[in-house]
Amino acid sequence: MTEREVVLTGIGGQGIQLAAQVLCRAALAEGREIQLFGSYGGMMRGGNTEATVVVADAPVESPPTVGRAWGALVMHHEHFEPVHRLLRPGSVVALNTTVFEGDFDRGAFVVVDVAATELAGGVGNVMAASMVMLGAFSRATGVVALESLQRAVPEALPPYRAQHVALNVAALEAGYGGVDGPLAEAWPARQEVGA
Amino acid sequence: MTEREVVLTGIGGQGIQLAAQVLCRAALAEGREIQLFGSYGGMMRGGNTEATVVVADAPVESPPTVGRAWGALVMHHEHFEPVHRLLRPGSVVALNTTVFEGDFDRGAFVVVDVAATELAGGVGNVMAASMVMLGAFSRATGVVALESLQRAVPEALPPYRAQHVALNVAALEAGYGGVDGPLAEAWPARQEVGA
Amino acid sequence: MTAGGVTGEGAARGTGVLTRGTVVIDVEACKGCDLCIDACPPRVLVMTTDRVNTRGYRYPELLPGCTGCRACSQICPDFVFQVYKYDTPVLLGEAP
Amino acid sequence: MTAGGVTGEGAARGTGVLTRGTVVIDVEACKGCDLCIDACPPRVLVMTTDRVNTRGYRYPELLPGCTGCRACSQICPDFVFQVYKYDTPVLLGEAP
Amino acid sequence: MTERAVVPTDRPPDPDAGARLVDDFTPDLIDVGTHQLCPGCGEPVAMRSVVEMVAELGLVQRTIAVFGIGCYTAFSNNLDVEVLQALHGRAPSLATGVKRCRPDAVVLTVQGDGDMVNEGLQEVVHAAARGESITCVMLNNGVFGETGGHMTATTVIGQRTKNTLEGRDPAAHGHPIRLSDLLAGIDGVAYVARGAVNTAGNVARTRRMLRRALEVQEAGLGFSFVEILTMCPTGWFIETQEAPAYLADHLAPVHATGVLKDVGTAAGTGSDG
Amino acid sequence: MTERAVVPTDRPPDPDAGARLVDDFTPDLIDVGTHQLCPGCGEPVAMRSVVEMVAELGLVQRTIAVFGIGCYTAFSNNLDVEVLQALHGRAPSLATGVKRCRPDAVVLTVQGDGDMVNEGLQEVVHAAARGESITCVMLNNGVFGETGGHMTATTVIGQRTKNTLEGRDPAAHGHPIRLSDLLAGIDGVAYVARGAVNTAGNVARTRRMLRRALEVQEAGLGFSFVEILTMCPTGWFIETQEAPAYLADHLAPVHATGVLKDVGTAAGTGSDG
Amino acid sequence: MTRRLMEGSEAIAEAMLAAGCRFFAGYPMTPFTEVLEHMARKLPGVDGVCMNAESELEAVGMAWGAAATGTPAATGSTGQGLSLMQESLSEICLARLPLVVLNMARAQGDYWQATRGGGHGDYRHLVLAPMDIPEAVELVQLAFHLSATWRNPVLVLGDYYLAHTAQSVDVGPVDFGPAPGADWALDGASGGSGRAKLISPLGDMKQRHGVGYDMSLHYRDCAEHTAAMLAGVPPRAETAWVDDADVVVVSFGTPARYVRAAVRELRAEGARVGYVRPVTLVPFPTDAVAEAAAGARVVAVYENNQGQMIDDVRLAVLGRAPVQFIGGLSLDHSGFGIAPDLDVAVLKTRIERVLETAPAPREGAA
Amino acid sequence: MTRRLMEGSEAIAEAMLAAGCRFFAGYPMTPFTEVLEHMARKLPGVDGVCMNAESELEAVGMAWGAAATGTPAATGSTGQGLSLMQESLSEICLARLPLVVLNMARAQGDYWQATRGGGHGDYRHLVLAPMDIPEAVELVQLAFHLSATWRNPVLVLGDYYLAHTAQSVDVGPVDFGPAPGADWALDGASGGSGRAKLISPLGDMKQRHGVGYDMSLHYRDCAEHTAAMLAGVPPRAETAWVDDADVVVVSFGTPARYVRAAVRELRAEGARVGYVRPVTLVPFPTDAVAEAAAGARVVAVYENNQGQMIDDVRLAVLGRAPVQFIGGLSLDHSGFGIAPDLDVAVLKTRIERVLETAPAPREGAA
Ligand SMILES: Cc1ncc(C[n+]2csc(CCOP(=O)(O)OP(=O)(O)O)c2C)c(N)n1
Ligand SMILES: Cc1ncc(C[n+]2csc(CCOP(=O)(O)OP(=O)(O)O)c2C)c(N)n1
Ligand code: SF4
Ligand code: SF4
Ligand code: SF4
Ligand code: SF4
Ligand code: SF4
Ligand code: SF4
Ligand SMILES: [Mg+2]
Ligand SMILES: [Mg+2]
Repeated sequence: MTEREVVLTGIGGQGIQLAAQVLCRAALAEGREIQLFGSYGGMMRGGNTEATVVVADAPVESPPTVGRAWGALVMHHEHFEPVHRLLRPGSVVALNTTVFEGDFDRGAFVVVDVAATELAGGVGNVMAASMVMLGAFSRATGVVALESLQRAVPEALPPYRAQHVALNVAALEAGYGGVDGPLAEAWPARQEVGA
Repeated sequence: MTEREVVLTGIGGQGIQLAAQVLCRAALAEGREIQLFGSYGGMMRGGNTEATVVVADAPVESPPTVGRAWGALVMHHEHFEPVHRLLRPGSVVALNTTVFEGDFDRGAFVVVDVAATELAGGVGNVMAASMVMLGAFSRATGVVALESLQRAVPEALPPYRAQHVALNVAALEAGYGGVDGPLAEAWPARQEVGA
Repeated sequence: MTAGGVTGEGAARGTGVLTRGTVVIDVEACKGCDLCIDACPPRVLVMTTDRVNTRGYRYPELLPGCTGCRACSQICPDFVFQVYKYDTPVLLGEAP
Repeated sequence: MTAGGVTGEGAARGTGVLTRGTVVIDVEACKGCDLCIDACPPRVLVMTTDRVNTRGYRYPELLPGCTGCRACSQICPDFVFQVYKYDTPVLLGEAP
Repeated sequence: MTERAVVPTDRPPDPDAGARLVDDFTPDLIDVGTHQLCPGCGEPVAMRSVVEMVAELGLVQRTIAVFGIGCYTAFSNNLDVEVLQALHGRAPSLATGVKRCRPDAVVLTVQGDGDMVNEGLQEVVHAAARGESITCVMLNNGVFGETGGHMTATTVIGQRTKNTLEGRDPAAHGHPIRLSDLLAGIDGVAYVARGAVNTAGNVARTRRMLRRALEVQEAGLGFSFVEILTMCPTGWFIETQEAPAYLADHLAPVHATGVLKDVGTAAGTGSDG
Repeated sequence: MTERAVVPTDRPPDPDAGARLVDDFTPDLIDVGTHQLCPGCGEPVAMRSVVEMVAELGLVQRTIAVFGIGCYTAFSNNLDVEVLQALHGRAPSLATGVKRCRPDAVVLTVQGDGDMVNEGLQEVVHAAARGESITCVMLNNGVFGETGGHMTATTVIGQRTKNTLEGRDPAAHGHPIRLSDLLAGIDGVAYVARGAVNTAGNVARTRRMLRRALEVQEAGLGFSFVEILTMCPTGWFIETQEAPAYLADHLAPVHATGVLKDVGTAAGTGSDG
Repeated sequence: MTRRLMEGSEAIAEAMLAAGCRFFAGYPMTPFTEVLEHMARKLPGVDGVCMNAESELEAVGMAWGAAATGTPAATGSTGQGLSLMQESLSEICLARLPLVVLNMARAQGDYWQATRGGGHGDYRHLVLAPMDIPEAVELVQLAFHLSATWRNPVLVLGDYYLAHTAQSVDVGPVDFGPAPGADWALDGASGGSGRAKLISPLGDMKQRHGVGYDMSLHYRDCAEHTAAMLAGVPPRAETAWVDDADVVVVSFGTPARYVRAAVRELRAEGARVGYVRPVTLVPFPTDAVAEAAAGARVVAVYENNQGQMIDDVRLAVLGRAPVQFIGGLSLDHSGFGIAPDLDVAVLKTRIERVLETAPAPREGAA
Repeated sequence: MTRRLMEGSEAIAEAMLAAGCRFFAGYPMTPFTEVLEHMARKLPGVDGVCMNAESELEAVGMAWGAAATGTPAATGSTGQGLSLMQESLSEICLARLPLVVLNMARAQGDYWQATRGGGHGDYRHLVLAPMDIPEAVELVQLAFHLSATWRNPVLVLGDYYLAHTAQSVDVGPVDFGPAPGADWALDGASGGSGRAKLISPLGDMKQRHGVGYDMSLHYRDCAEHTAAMLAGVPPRAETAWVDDADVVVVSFGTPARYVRAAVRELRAEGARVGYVRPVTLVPFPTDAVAEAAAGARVVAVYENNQGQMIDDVRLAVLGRAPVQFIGGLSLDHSGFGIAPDLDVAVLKTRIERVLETAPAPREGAA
């Protein structure tokens, strides 16, 4: 059994939780099992937001939060430290370089630098930066395919935000395109599972 | 240590609880220790009312309700049975014969027949029947002196019933007079205790 | 006890008090509160003074002149009354 | 950035917009809600469009013509404004 | 005293005398030999009025009565309509749950002033504002009868209670809440009336109010409410026969009787039902 | 867009320019760098108004503020007046205990509509009827802001909330309670006013109401109450800049602003404070 | 119903619907709010009613009323909201009504409230503690079944993690066999029959001739009923690797998932550790714990509180092995119940420390 | 104060006054009503305030407010009323306020509510259980002392018998030594100082720069404080005739008086029986019970409920002797808590039966 723990962290809110939703729905569509735990303060608090996603090829055994992460999407340096502690040597870390400031032991990890906010601005809205990161992460790891992510966007968006489907689909694409090729391999045999 | 358990039972309310109060205050004035437990339903219930008094020559050890009674004041036959079960051979039972109906093993006890309601009517109010019984019980047992009872009446009555002092004092006297002489001895040496 | 001089015949004979109704009183249910006494418009209910029911309560008795107005029944907390109305008024007893 | 042509001297020279007051804006405290914009009677507050504070919020800037009326300060949920009133009105910048 | 001409009252009049029964409580609906409430209490008459109006409208087989906790609780296990006994103060919420699940049932509450204006004030106000299709009946005697006659939130200034034997003093004890008046001002409320049982005439008027309140519920017009001023000689520390006048002189001037609101008719303010 | 003539606003005007500071929040009383309430929220302004009126009347060293639970609770640990934090709904009772033990203190509560009209309706009504010498302040946005913007007991018909995205429907969700109106009808209540913070003018009026309410408490006239309509763009699911008009168009027509009662003056109905 | 990505709060709501729940009432409080929102959205679609009650007290009252009509009903809150409901939660037992109560708890400090009863008197609720969404889906349905069977409230104890974790789940109805019919339910129709129905916490015997309620009889009946229920419901626990374990760890709910992961890793490293996870907290799986402890050198208890279930563990072990606490209150700043110490590495260290300091194996132990 | 005939309810009120109590709030409920009446009559005479609160929820809120001003304050009810107060009673611990709470209970079914906490979270109250009026007079005063010392609620668990029994008593102040000053108390004066006081169940640290409350810190602090309190308050028990006892009976409160009388009679008849009466229920006198049980063949527990304290007895005895229940819910029809089985003869029979069926003396027992 392989379990891939991916932690998404940032400030603000919607972007991170939506990206996590899209990732999970895409993985499910590819026949994986998933588990998603989102934590965020009350409505009014603008503080940090985090999501822990586990994608697996069998029913997930991992508890909701993880002690180690196979991958991370880091939107902002402010809440990076707790995530950093979860990383194993070789973990894949996608960094939003438009915003991220600060140093860490990059050599220990597979770091994917993505100018996410910038690229998101390019496709029309900086709010889509998380989606850019997700596209890049997909390209770098193959944890799910780009098409699966794109297909997952409409169902992950609440009905009253349906007008944003195209933007997010484009953002995924922009991120995917921003990475040269696979840097890690999510699944042992890279074979399609299930349906 | 001697503990004298006296149970008062009847229907209606005030009469019984007032008699128990007067008995206790009189005993206290004579230097005894006392314990009084009154039980009665909510305000509106006209059901039975009962008081358990323990008079002792040392701090009372007995729990609030007693398993055996040395004496009883029985105003009405309706709730007599539970009291009957508490009586020991030789217990002193004062009976309100104006009202009491029914048979029991009188021979086992020292029964003091008192036409209490009738005598109370004689001094002015049938409501004072409990006080008549108490006067009679005092005469029959010497558990407290008549004068102590009479002196206790004013403090036992709530202020707004102060006008009834004379009636109750007279009722005590009428009961006392209704019994020929001592039928039992409450205290071993019949000496005054304390003050 | 039976009260003096009250019979159905009184009415037939055309003497006594004009009486349009009457009541049945469940004496044992009464708690002696007196409410019916003041409630009765012709004031034909009176409390006993010397007699009590088995629970020790005084209770009302009816004098001639009941109108069958139902006031007593409506006010009584213990559901003591049944009220009857005569199709034809009767004359009962003497004037109070 | 510095905006063109706004100096204290403008007023002294007698050109520009009559300005009775001015405000201090604590840009970092702003959450970009826009409430001050509509609240300002002479409408001399405008939101930035391309610049945000470090928390990512757009914030207001002041054009000449402030009256020192305090409306912005009274309505702002984030206590961003201090309002000053000139003892003598000044003339600032050009008419908008 | 002199011998009086007493009419025999121990049995119905001679069948031949041409008399018909014109009033009797409905013994089928209240199964009591003797109930345990105090002499002169106003609650039994109020209770009787409620069930008789239910019967009069033919609702006996559709009614669920939710009871609060007070002296009147003595009736909750001797009626021949279905009863749900609530905790002190909570009846309107229970009634809400019942009504929402049994919309065809007629749901009413029977509560005291302590129950409704003290412990459960919030429940009845919220149910009223929800326009809940239930009928709440408050028996208001201005005291916690059951626990011994203490002041409640409806006790009027000057009223005698166990803890205000000199009369309620606004400086020390605050002011009474006039619940009917309060409810009449709330949107969602269709019918509000305040009756009393201190005179036969008031009883008759109160019965009409109860009848109308049930009709309002049946018509689905919204929340309906009847407050009934009842005597509590025990809690007022007065003689039973003084209680009706005490009610009229003390309670009624503050808690004025009449129909306060009826959205189903033109009527509505200050009329007497 | 074209370059604009922007006045520098990053520091006070030149001391020589002859300008005086005419408005600034009282940073000594609210120790916040940046508070955590949402952009465009009406509560911070209401909160500021309360503490500034306390300061204006010279009551800072005699005031005890009792807080409810809602978004405004974020202020309960950053004021420089004494604060007692209550549970959701319970502030008026705590304030009562405080005032009775410290009669010389000025005691006020800060509560939301969910806190005061839902969870704790009974508390405030009882405190009002007791004529408790406290000042209760309600921040009314018609939603539970803190838990995500659900309907409360004050939500007006048609208002958007998390569970009434199509607007509150009276048939399904009942009617709003107009608390100020309700309280104004209660004996023991000395002062009732409803303000709003959706315009600078309304803020100024609201501040006068708060000031008067505190004066009424100081004068020992009875219970005083100020309701403040506040914007909650988050709970209303609208843009921040639409919120003031939304308040005016939806909330204010039902919860009308003005002084509803003032026993200390001839005034009292419908004036605007 | 097909598999669908759902948060725990939604899965719980779906499970309630699948169990036949047709009435729900609640008042928002994180992390219960989400369940309430889902119920409000879903119930009307199945002709059910969801009340956004004005407070917790009113919510439990409404649920009580609904339950009295025989409608499968539920309410809930966090532990704090349930504190407000304690009077009703006690007395609903005396009224002999079925009701499902959710505690979407913050941390695990409500164990005593749930199992001992925060209210007055001698009542007990059955308490089920799922550790994850699939189990919650089953236990929520079991709760309705047990509550209908025993005419007694059943409490489902969840937490923030359960509410906020999403998974792909398939919520189908689970068949627990027939429950007795609700012939006691009110609909008004028995009025006028001479024996109109009565549901009352004071007793269900109709009064004849002014006798009033007899609480002594009724309370005794209820106590007997409670005893029968506690004896009649089989306790449930999940047990693993206990046969040869030196240390057996006991924990319930979400934390048990972390304990399981830690124990699994330790086993993989050769340590003789096992675990027991009580699934029913009332009745507590005393025998399962006692058996698991039979050969253990130490029984360790993890709870995210200051030590509450540990009493029940001690009562099961009764001195046969030392019982050691490895939990403690752990919260992030929000107070919602996210525990920093729920970290597999942290738990491994704690268990290892217990192993190191454990007394020598006992005589005669397996 | 000289000796005077008083009901327990009045003696308790006098003891509160002697302890310095100057604020009381309550709502009537038998048998608590009488205490409330006495407080209402007596407090104004000592410049105190008694509030006839409109409900139990409001009563506890008022008491909370009063306590926050440093005024020695109390509230109470029966167990049912206390159920309504559970949310506040939990959170007052988090607000770190002293408060005395009376439970004039009906029977003994509230043992768990009192000792485990009916509310949410990890709080504990200290719990004192007097058996008669003189002890109540002392323990009520001790309650004020402990509550001021530990800034934590202390619950006094009485009952109908205690309230309704009258005795001649002398209520004088008892000196338990100094309690720490209430420098945290609110009076408004610290406003404007830059560090105005804050009393809050969410934490007492003032916010600086938008950080908000940090519950993780505060809850941890409170948990530590609770642990210190439980360790710092000496448990109390009355023990008699246990040294050579074959059967040790454990009971608390009024029933212990009946147990004592039964044990005394049995001793007089030569039976080797003794008793332990926990006086503090929290902290529970675990050591005293364990020691008393050391040589016993059976430990018998009498409670007027279905068995609650028996858990604490078992936790003390931990399997070293069988623990047998000889209690059970016993009420008269009123439900107020008058127990027909509180009869010395009945208890003697029950204890005798335990003696007869007790296992043989254990090896090595004293
Ligand atoms: C929660 C709770 N608190 C207190 C009580 C005690 N209690 C029983 S009835 C009652 C007052 C009843 O007053 P009211 O509703 O006015 O009815 P009345 O007795 O006057 O008819 C009280 C306080 C209770 N049963 N439950
Ligand atoms: C007893 C209880 N129930 C529920 C909650 C959850 N809760 C916290 S704040 C809040 C609503 C606040 O609404 P309101 O008072 O209107 O304040 P706002 O957030 O709108 O400012 C709720 C329901 C709680 N804290 N306590
Ligand atoms: S029916 Fe009317 S007239 Fe006749 S007794 Fe009754 S009240 Fe009096
Ligand atoms: S009103 Fe009824 S109970 Fe009262 S005295 Fe008349 S008959 Fe008797
Ligand atoms: S003080 Fe008045 S004029 Fe000046 S910016 Fe503010 S609102 Fe505009
Ligand atoms: S009102 Fe305040 S927070 Fe809002 S945009 Fe203006 S300055 Fe910024
Ligand atoms: S106490 Fe009052 S309300 Fe209760 S039964 Fe007696 S008179 Fe009626
Ligand atoms: S949710 Fe509403 S009330 Fe709360 S902070 Fe945001 S805008 Fe203000
Ligand atoms: Mg009443
Ligand atoms: Mg709000």
